[in-house]
Amino acid sequence: MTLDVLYFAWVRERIGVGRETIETAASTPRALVDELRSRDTRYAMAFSDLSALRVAVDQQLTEMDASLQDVREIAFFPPMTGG
Amino acid sequence: MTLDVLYFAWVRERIGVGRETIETAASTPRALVDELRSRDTRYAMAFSDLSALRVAVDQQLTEMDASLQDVREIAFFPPMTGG
Amino acid sequence: MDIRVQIDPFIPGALLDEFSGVQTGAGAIVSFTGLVRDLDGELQAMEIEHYPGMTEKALMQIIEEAQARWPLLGTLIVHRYGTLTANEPIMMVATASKHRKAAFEAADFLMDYLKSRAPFWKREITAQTADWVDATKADEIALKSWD
Amino acid sequence: MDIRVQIDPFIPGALLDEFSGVQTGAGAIVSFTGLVRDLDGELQAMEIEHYPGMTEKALMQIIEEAQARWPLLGTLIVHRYGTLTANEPIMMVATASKHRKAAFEAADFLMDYLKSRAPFWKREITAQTADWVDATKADEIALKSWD
Repeated sequence: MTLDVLYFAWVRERIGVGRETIETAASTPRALVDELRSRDTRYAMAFSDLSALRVAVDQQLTEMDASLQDVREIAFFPPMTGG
Repeated sequence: MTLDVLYFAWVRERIGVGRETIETAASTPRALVDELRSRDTRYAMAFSDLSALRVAVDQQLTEMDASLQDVREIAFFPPMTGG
Repeated sequence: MDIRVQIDPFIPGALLDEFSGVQTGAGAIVSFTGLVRDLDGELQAMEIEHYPGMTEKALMQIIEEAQARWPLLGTLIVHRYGTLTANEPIMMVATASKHRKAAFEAADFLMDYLKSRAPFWKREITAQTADWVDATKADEIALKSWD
Repeated sequence: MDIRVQIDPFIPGALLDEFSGVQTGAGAIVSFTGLVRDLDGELQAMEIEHYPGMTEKALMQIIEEAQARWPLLGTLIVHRYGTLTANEPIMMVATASKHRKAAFEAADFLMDYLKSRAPFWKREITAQTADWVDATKADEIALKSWD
């Protein structure tokens, strides 16, 4: 499956890109995080503490164990601080 | 004692004046109300239901049994409806 | 503390910008505007009576009470009296604070106190009627919620 | 429902008057403005990043949730992104309703949800530092108070 993966704020800074296309068989955000961590230390650094991360799937806030079936876009970022 | 007595909203309308000077020995607003009621039916009408009335003494909201000692100005009116 | 009791109309947005412009260090500004409601197009005018002298004192006491409860950087109350027409602003409160909860709560508090403790009385004029607005039980309950 | 996510500055008072002008039957209008705080004069800039596409959807969902809870006549959310300086307005919400409690509660609710559910991230730039603002426990508690 081909996924657009987006990163924001300090997650983006640690990984070094804001957006990339990834070929993966991960079935959940958590599985994708594990896969990326093993690829490169940049990901290991960005994803070192999952409790500090939020995930959106197809632009909808969700959980790390949500399904990635038929998903096109996934985003990882810190807790929001707007307002 | 000489008191400036003020009336607002429908209390003013029932009594027919917004302000008058009254010579009285009443020691509380409640005593003054009783005295006025006995003077004229206009007051009896305006003061028929004390629970629907509010009183201010020297421009400070207070109770019907407050003291009128050294008071210059007293006002009777319905519950406020500003805002 | 900025208190205005006036017969003249005012423009809420202009007042909000004026109020914001004099705050230092504020992170949050809340405003409330009360407007004359239309009563299904029946309203010809709203008349507002007040108690000159006491009104200003009562508003000052209400603001002092709010300042004692929340860390406010600025407060504004404007209230009109006289004859108003449908959709006109009747009054406005504004609060400025570092943080949003203080600004929200203080504005809400100012409104609840103003409603039941500041000497204003409203009357609604239609073609047939000229009725004084009744105080509501909801207003008394709202006031007590701050005890 | 009026949602604006923009890089350009805005003037809160002008927006408040614009918002009020299109309401029909409203008796109460509440506005909240969030401003860039000064950090004791140390702040050189605030940078705001957001997630284009998701931001608009999230704000729309937040407004729909507020509309389901309170009888609102109108709602507005404006939020800037990009580079801002001290005292500039960051964002604004406004609500219009017949009665004041609905307008107050809905504006407070919109802010709590926006803080924790809309994809914005702020960074404060000083001469020495460029730190991402941390989400606070207070924001999470405020959000949960509406459950």
